[in-house]
Amino acid sequence: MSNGLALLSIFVLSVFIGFEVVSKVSTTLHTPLMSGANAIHGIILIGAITVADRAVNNVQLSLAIVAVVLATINMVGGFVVTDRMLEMFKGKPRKASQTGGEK
Amino acid sequence: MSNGLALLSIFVLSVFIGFEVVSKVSTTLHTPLMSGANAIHGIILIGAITVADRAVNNVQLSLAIVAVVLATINMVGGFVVTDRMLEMFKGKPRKASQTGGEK
Amino acid sequence: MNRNLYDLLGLCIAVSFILALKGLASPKSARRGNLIGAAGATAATVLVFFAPQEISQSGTATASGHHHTLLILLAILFGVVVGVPAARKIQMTQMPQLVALFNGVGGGAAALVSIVEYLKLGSAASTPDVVATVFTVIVGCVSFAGSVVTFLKLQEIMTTRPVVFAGGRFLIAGTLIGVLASAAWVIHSMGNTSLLVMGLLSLLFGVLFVLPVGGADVPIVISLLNAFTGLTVAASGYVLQATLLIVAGTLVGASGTILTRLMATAMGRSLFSTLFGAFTAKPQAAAAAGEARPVKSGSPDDVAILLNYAQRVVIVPGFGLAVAQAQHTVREMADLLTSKGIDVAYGIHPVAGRMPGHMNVLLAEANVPYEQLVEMDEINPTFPQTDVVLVVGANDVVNPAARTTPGCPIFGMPILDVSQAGNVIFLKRSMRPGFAGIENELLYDPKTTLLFGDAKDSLTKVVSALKNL
Amino acid sequence: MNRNLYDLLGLCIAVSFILALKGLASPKSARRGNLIGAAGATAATVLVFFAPQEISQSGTATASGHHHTLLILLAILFGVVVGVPAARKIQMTQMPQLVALFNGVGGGAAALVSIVEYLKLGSAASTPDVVATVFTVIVGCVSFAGSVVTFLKLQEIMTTRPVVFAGGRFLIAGTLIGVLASAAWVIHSMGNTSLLVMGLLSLLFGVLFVLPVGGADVPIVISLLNAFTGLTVAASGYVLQATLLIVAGTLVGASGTILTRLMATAMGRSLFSTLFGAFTAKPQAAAAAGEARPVKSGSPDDVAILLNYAQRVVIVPGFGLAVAQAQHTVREMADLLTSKGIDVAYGIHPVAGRMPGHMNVLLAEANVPYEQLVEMDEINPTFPQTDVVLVVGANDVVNPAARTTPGCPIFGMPILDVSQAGNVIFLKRSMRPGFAGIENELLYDPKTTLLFGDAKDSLTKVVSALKNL
Ligand SMILES: NC(=O)c1ccc[n+]([C@@H]2O[C@H](COP(=O)([O-])OP(=O)(O)OC[C@H]3O[C@@H](n4cnc5c(N)ncnc54)[C@H](OP(=O)(O)O)[C@@H]3O)[C@@H](O)[C@H]2O)c1
Ligand SMILES: NC(=O)c1ccc[n+]([C@@H]2O[C@H](COP(=O)([O-])OP(=O)(O)OC[C@H]3O[C@@H](n4cnc5c(N)ncnc54)[C@H](OP(=O)(O)O)[C@@H]3O)[C@@H](O)[C@H]2O)c1
Repeated sequence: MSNGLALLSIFVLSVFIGFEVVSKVSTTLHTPLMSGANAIHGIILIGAITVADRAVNNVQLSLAIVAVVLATINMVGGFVVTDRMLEMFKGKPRKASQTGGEK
Repeated sequence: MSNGLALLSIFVLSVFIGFEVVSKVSTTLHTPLMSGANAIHGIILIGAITVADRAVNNVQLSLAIVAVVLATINMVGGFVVTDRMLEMFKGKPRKASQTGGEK
Repeated sequence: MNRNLYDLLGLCIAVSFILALKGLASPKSARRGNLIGAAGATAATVLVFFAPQEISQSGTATASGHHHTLLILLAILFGVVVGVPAARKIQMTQMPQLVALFNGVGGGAAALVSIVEYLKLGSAASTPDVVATVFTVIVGCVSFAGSVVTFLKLQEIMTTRPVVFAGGRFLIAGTLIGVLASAAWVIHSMGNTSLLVMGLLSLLFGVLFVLPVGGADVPIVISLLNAFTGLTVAASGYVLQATLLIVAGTLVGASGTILTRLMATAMGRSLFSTLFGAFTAKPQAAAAAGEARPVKSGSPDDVAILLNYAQRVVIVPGFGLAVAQAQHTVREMADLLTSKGIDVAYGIHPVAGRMPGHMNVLLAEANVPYEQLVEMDEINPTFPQTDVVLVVGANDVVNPAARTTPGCPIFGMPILDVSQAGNVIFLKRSMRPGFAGIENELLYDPKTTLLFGDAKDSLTKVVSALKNL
Repeated sequence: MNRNLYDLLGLCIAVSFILALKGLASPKSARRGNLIGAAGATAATVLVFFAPQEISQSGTATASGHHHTLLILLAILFGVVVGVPAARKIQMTQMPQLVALFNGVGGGAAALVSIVEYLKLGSAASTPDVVATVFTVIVGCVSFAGSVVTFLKLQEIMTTRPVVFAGGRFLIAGTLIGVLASAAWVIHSMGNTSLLVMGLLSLLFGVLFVLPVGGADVPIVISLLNAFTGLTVAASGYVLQATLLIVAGTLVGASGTILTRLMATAMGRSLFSTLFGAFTAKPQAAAAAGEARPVKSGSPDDVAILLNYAQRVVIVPGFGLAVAQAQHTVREMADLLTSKGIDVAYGIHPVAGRMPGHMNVLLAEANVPYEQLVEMDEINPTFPQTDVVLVVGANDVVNPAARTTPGCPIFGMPILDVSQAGNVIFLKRSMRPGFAGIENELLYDPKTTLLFGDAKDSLTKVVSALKNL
């Protein structure tokens, strides 16, 4: 199998996984889904690091370094804000439903 | 990426697809699921044809031909019986629910 | 054909199989999905004859080329001639057998493919290839032999009881060790004798593995073997470098795994106890049938009267319905009741019958609209509002012992809670217990009426009694 | 590091992202899933410094090796220092902006990566590589520029109204043609000037594309751009031969596509009309606010009394709740009512607020247990048994015009059917309509009471009135 075809197969299979998995996401969590998916594409960071690492002149290097900064903001910020949101959904309900139980 | 790793990636992704897709199958259709999945593994037929085609002696050829016969039975029989079952689930309900409507 | 195009088409065919399984999400799209899968499989079969040379390449280049095409086409034709009529004529009650058989031949085919490929590669085979071959041959042979035994059991060509003999478990363990040892031998020596020994031991293991499984546990084994065959096909795909086989095999592996787990859960037991239960179980006292306690047995007329004055009737079909082939008669009765303005539904337990979803197929065959088939979780809350429950050849799935008797084989299995209804009618032939072999207290309940006899006969009588009312 | 091991770890990281999304199936597993994803991403970042030589290979072999490691680490540190506080401090009402911004920088990064790779490959690039580069640069630049504009709109740094000017649509079409033409030029010449031109035109197109979109349609655009950025990352993965990027990018692409479609459907309009509606729409008469028809407006005490004697209250939060930051006050009131034995639930419309699921996040922030958040389809049948519906800063999502007035912008959008309830209370500041800019008949309904004022103020007053009762 040629390399291109292997990558294409991986792409096609990922499309199916994406649709199947995401369509199961609880509607309550659509905002975290948006920010979580957003964080995931921050993985372009590894692409940015790779090209920065092998930059051969200053133009390439500076563009790549900008890419590293942007991608890091995307990735780290995305995961942190998603975690912050999901933290609000977790644990608390138990406490709160105890409150509900008090009545 | 090495060929082995590409195949491994394809395998891993397929595992996810399999679990996601199958866990969405309506429980009403579990018997057709069993026979349909069964039919799908009949696709080993193409493996059997490939090895039969390049068999270099009679031992190889006869084993491969047996494999072709078995795989064909598996594949064709599987799809036919699944279709027969699914036909019973399709269309009829509409007729029958009209019957229900008569009351 | 160009290699890239060929692989691309292979990918499309793999997608068609994914779509086939996706279709099964609803009865509406299921048939179309299956046809897409079948079209994909057909296309794959045609396509392989136009495979690029690199794929049909051979170890010894001399014999390459499409010399055996005619022979192969004849073999396919023969397979079609055998497979299609079998698939057309089989009765829906015999589905488990048929699936077992198809699964077995699939596993056998996968093993043969790997063997031939191995013979051809000879010493040119790389270690990963040999490992994959060993896996395929072992699992394929186990699947083949195991499926044949399950088929024989289900067809009642051999006893459906667990076959256990002294030292059985040592023999199994010994065979397993033999299989593993010969596998190491194959990987080490790459010889043909070792492969032959390994194959034979695997076949033996397949037989020994299934023998101790009781008749009604066999479907679980079939599903497990189905998953195994899927993995075998995926492994062949690795050896043959065919993405299509990898995807297809893995999908089957996943579906088999899910169904196996589901059946085991719905039966309230672990997979392990299903497979090896016969070795550890204290032989049950075969539930001294028909003991002296009084039961209320009724005539078809009594049953007809009960039904006739009900507002809501739930029919609970079970394995006995399949045995008696009573699905059409049940539907006739239900239609009659509906025409009298009575509300009729079917309560379907996930493991009623002998395959998951088996009852749905049987009732669909009898044209029962699938909207009337209500799943356990949905029907259970409605029993208190139900006047009459008609249990047709079911037993374990309504046995309250699953809730009340810790330690009994079905304890913990979720059941249809029919005892909540006003009246319960059992159609069965005797006081014998169901598959799990345990007494059903509900048979002695004051609100229970028993109508003895073959389910189809009894129902026919009830129908004519209903017509005369 | 060995190439195979490296790729294998990459596969594991891809799996961690799949698990992260799978976790979101339920609030219980969601946080763990996100942490798995974050761990995977961290591992990937560490791992890439140990990439095998073939991957860190360079066009001109001389400069290869890890010369820039320190610089890269500093850049990462800088990114962390910028990103983390932003993510920590942002208010939940501002989530759409933040997501837009993160999305934009991600798209920009992807475009830059492709540009650098392209510069380095020079004439050694193969045509598929160039095509993928062109795709990444175009979509990445559009995503970057578009996201920045959406951010400016949402932060209200610029007007939230659609920006339409004469000839706008010709300018957009012209720019698009320019982008495509320069793309062809890049593919043909493989030069740097052409790439620069293409990049600039793409940035311009991104700006022009988002300008005419109205403030509240912006979330749809963000979601669309999110999907685009995902595909960009996948395309970079193709250029860099990194499975991980392909899988991750595709997952994001799928999720963005699904969310976009979902929002468009829940708003009852097509994606096309969202994006290009401003060009074709007849300018709406800005819904002559506060016309002469009589409405029943009440005091906080009136509202408190209505609530106090209800058995069941449903709170319908909307965009105004977010604007007023009233989520904590709402919860305080709901707790008070609950402690009085009143049954309280929240009815959540899928597009209430400005992002899908936005209300859920806001209310979760205020510690409202998510079991109390009831989706539209589930809450609608309960309105007839509801005594009081308290509409807090919502308008369009309860506007009966969606059912009754064919031709109005929200016609066909499913709504919360609050008019079925005994009493409806609206908390809003004026008679101005909601986002869709259409009159809400329900405001004039005899069973409606209006409490004018900022939602937070009004609620605070209602709470103290309730305490005094
Ligand atoms: N569906 C699956 O996937 C699956 C898989 C493996 C195992 N199982 C097991 O199979 C069992 C299924 O439960 P079930 O309630 O459906 O069946 P069951 O417990 O096996 O009971 C069947 C009943 O039907 C009666 N019967 C048999 N032939 C009959 C005939 N011709 N006319 C009238 N009655 C007849 C039998 O009583 P008489 O002999 O007195 O007539 C028996 O009471 C469960 O224990 C389940 O765990 C199911
Ligand atoms: N959620 C999404 O994904 C999404 C995405 C894109 C678009 N949208 C659109 O956004 C709209 C959402 O509907 P909605 O009912 O939530 O909101 P809406 O229709 O925009 O109505 C918001 C209401 O809140 C009031 N309000 C604003 N600020 C307030 C404050 N400080 N205190 C009290 N009231 C205040 C406004 O009236 P006053 O000005 O009189 O106070 C207005 O009636 C829908 O049209 C939907 O299509 C949603």
